[in-house]
Amino acid sequence: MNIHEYQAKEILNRFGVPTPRAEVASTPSEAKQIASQIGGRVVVKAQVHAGGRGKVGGVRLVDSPEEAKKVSAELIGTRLITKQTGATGVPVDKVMIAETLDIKDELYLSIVIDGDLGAPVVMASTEGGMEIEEVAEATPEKIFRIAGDPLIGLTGYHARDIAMALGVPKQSLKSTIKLVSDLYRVFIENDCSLVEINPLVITEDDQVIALDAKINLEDDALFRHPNLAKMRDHNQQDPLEQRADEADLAYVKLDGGRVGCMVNGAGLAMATMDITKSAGADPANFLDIGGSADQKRIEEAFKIIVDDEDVEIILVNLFAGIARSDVVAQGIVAAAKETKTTVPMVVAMRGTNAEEGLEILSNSGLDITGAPDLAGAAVVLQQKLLELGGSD
Amino acid sequence: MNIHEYQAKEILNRFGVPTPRAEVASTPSEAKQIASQIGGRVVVKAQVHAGGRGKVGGVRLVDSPEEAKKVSAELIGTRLITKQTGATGVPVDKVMIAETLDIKDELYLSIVIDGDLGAPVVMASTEGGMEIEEVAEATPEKIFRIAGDPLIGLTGYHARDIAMALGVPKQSLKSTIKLVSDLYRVFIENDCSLVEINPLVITEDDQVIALDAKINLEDDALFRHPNLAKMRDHNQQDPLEQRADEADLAYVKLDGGRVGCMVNGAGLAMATMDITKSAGADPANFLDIGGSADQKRIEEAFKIIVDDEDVEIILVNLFAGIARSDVVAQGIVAAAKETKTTVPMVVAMRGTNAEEGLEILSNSGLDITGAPDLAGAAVVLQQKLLELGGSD
Amino acid sequence: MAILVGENTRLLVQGLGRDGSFQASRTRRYGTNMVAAVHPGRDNLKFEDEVPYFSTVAKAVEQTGANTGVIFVPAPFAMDAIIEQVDAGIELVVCITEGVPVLDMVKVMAYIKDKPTRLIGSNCPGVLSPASKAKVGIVPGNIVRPGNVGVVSRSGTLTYEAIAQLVQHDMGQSTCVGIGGDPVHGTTFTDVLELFQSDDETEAIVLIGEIGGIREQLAAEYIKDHVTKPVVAAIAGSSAPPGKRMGHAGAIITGKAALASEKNKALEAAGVHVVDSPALIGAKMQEVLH
Amino acid sequence: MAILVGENTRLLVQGLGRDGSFQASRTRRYGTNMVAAVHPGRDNLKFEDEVPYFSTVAKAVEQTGANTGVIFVPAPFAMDAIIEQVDAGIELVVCITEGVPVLDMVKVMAYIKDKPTRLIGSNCPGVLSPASKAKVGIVPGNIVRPGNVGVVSRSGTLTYEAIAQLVQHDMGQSTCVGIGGDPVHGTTFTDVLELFQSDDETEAIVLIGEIGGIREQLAAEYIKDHVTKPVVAAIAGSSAPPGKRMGHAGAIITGKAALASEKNKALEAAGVHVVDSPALIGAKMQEVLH
Repeated sequence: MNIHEYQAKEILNRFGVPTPRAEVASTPSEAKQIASQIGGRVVVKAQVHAGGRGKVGGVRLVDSPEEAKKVSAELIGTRLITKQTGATGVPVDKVMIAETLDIKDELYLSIVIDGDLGAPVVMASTEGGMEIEEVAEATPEKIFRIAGDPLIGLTGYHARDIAMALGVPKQSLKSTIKLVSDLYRVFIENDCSLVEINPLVITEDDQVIALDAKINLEDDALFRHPNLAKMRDHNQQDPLEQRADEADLAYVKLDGGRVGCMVNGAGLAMATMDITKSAGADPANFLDIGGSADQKRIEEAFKIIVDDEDVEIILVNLFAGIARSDVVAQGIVAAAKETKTTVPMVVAMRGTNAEEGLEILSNSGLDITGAPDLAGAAVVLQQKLLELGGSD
Repeated sequence: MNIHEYQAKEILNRFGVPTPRAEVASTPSEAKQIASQIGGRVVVKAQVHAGGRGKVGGVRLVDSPEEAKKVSAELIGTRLITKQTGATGVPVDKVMIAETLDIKDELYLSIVIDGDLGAPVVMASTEGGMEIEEVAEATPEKIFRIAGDPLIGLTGYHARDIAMALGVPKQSLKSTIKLVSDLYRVFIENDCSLVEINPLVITEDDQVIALDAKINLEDDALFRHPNLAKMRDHNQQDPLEQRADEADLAYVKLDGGRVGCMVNGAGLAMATMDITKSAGADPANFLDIGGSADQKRIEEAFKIIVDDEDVEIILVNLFAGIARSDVVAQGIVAAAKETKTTVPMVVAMRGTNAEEGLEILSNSGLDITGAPDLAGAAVVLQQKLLELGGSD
Repeated sequence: MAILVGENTRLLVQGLGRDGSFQASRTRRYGTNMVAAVHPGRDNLKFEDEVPYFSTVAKAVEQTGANTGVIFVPAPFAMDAIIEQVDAGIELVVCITEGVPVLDMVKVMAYIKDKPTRLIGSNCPGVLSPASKAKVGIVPGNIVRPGNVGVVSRSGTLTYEAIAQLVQHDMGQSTCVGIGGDPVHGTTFTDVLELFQSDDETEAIVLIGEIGGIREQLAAEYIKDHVTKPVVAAIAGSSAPPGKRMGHAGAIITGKAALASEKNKALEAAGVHVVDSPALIGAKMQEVLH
Repeated sequence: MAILVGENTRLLVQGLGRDGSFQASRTRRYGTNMVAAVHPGRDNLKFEDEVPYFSTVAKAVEQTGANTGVIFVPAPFAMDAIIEQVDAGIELVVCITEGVPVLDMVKVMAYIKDKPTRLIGSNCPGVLSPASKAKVGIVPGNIVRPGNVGVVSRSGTLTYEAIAQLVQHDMGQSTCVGIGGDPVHGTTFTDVLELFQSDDETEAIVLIGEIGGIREQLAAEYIKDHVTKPVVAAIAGSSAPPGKRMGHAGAIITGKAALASEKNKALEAAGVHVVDSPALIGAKMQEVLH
């Protein structure tokens, strides 16, 4: 789960990690008031769940409370389109007004799970302000990595090693060590999947401060953090993804595709996207209806696909292990009738009650073309795409 | 560090462990007010750092707020002498006024460190209300023990095993499991040396509640719990032990002894107590002045011994490794002069600068008898005791 | 012989809620020797009138000699169930449960590091050896066929897909192993490859990977150095966008190594027969073996 | 040969504050080969103009080949120092620091369980082998004498006491080991007994226990089954009251087994020469050996 910068900084502060003085505003006049409280030059930062906001005017320096109000008015209520958002962008409902600092150095610090090591890994780099993937590509030797220990946590000497790798000045060493340790506790005690401070700055007076902050929370662990779960901002989600979330469906909207995919199993769903691509079209979504989906969830899954305006054709691919094909078919028919959709469907059904399922679909009056298996589905899809005309 | 029952219950509540409705009162009229708020029959419990208070009138059932006031007036401001206190007892500064419960069953639950296993161990017994040492002696099979794991903590299945061993009714199983898990977190997250719930009660309506609670905090870990460190109640300590605490000396006042012991090293201090006993007298205290004691601390150590009215003779036993004998001797002389003590001393000094130390003492005009070593000290002490006359 | 499960499997099923009971039933119908059911509060009862229930795994193992355990308990309790089975001395623990918090799996892996138990999962379909009718997990028993191809996959449905294609091309399976889609999981590709390599019944291996992590690359290294049997591999997710979690917690492109193309490259360099799409596994295996 | 420390000891001292520096100086004067000093912020400096300082243990080990470490850092940082030394591959770690939180020691013990490092302490005087002039810790070098009695004790000053009595009765020491007074500690009586039993230089053993725990009983069991050399033992604290901590965190009578009398009984039953008071160790050892 993504959360906003201001929420991430709330969590950081709770664990003792310093951030610039700041408050969040929902209206331009609030923004003005906060700016005058902070005083001097401030920065106005659009609160959106997307990186790259700086490059599209989402982060702006202003010299007066009046200007803070003006800039906030320009941001609040609009949608920000960054390289990480779809073409529709994400809404700016709030801005953060933060003090500006005299910065001596910009560093990078993050924590993620390394699945292969089976442990959280702290990544530190002197190349603050750059995207870590770019640093990893260009100068991998500038990234310092240390894994925490499941029993001990991040040991003090490792925190010290990290602080030294960051090359902080001697007078900032102690506070950097503390910050690294505190950040590790943020990661562990909140079940994060990502904590990223980019940049971590050293100010002219040698303070160490998290200038920006990104925290992703692990969805699977939200059950033990009810207060964090409340931080979810549905407005930042694609409306279809939001509906999928509510129906407990694993769904990802993909930009620019026209083939809706409805599959059981994450692996098969990816494979279905892959064969769609090989058939000459882009998938409009990833969708795993799961193993034991009941008819209601299947109906909602189908409706989410149909409600996606990009979808011109639907590829249903089912290998029913736990799920029953006939139940899935009934769900599709019910949802198709309710939505009065006329979108053509290519359907491959195997496993439990596959024949019954296919029969239900065939007898439904919907535009159904059967396919024998995964390879066959690719062939049939290609034919249907040719019939539809056009290509991506 | 010992804390009061009401403080222990504050901690328990913070971790979700239920305790009876209660508040603490410093005056009889406060007690009356609390009793009338709670309503009905309440229990008035003297808040002292000592077990066995129930047997000496420190826990009293009352039927009305008026009676609560009366009983509180009888308790507050007095000293309670239990089998766990010395003859002077401990002061009652506060009483707890708590609701009474309809109790179906009384159980026992505690957590301590098992040094030999190197892990915290949960002990559970169906014999609630009894002292666990007595249960261990009489019916050891009724004590169920499970160690926590340093990495995992107390696993859920272990908490379930404990709840089942306690034989709680089916409808209380889930809340008991939760209570056991929460109690384990209390132990770990507060660096306790003891958490003891005796009794843990099952009420008539199947609630599981910590009726009494005792928590000891580990002194060595208090540095990471500044808020808990503030819970220390100096009034409950023996005044001499309190002075030793402040001077960072390891000191234990022993009831009924007349030989003051001043030693460096915990092992040697115990051995010195042992030879005192073998010489026919009881030690008045355990005292370890530590390795690198400076003269100020030595002076305070000596004054604490001299200020103990039970002390008739002092046995100084020093094997100076880090410590310097001459510094210790100077400290003794300075403190003896300041206190104008005439108590005779038996002194064994070995190790660093032992001869210089002994010379300083011999030339001080104090009543000093030298002894060559540990065995010799016993012989000399015995002679001196005969001279003093009397025996324990 | 097959690997991991077989005629000596004495199965304990933990967590017999709706799904667990359904799967336990199918497991028994398939012919697996299920000896114990563990679920709180059902002592003295029997699952399907035959398999005794126990409240604790320790008691179940003591009284039934169960040596293999499968876990269907809800995600918040999965770590505890794994540890309970490990502590009870179960040799093979298969955790089907999806959605186990990753930090729980981090702890589990640290806990079992020096223990003799082997863990498969979490979030996996489990293991099935057709010849000995031993099914530990949720792989459908009606789609498999005894034979000599070992199947190992991060995905459940792609395991079924591979099985179906093999059967369609007239090839059976020695053992099918779903290692699961979580980023931190017990038994890895490499572990299973090692087992297949030394298994007499296995002549060839199907490996199905997906985007995320570097386990496929590690598998490729292992194959290069240690595996002499032919391996056919497919990687799902070549069309997935970066940074988005594709259902499985582990299926996310976080860096270059996580890309399907990088994995394909590594496997090809190790002499593996890599197919462009999981749809071509059966055909490729037939070509390789005949 | 002695045990634990000797001519091959290459000592690293961590934590050179006031006490650490004082002890390091005495250690060097005694003749021990101190090769590295670890203290933050002193890179490129030298301790006593000769021993290089390092900021990290890993660097110190890499550049000096240190194989033995002694820790004098303050208690809140002791766990970290132990783990840093373990991670750097130090073979013998001696933690002198007193007042380490017991839950830190619980973690440390779990951490080193499967690691090759041996830990002595925390809260111990350390190890000294007179013949090879190897001193790792704070046992005073001027009271020992080379010889054939091994000394092991939970108490620092009682270690010195035993040494002094042995010297007074004309007996020297092979190695003196203070295992420390904390309830959770690394090397135990049993571990040291095992080493002394197989050490050619050791002819007899002095064991000094105290109230608290059951380690003396475990030692007695071990002696009964494995130790053929004569053992003289004393337990301090027979006059201590129950429930009160006697200085050492571990020296507290919490139950019957923690009593001095119970420990004496167990040792006597194992054929140990138990003396009533630590004051009688020297005389008893002389009697036993002559």
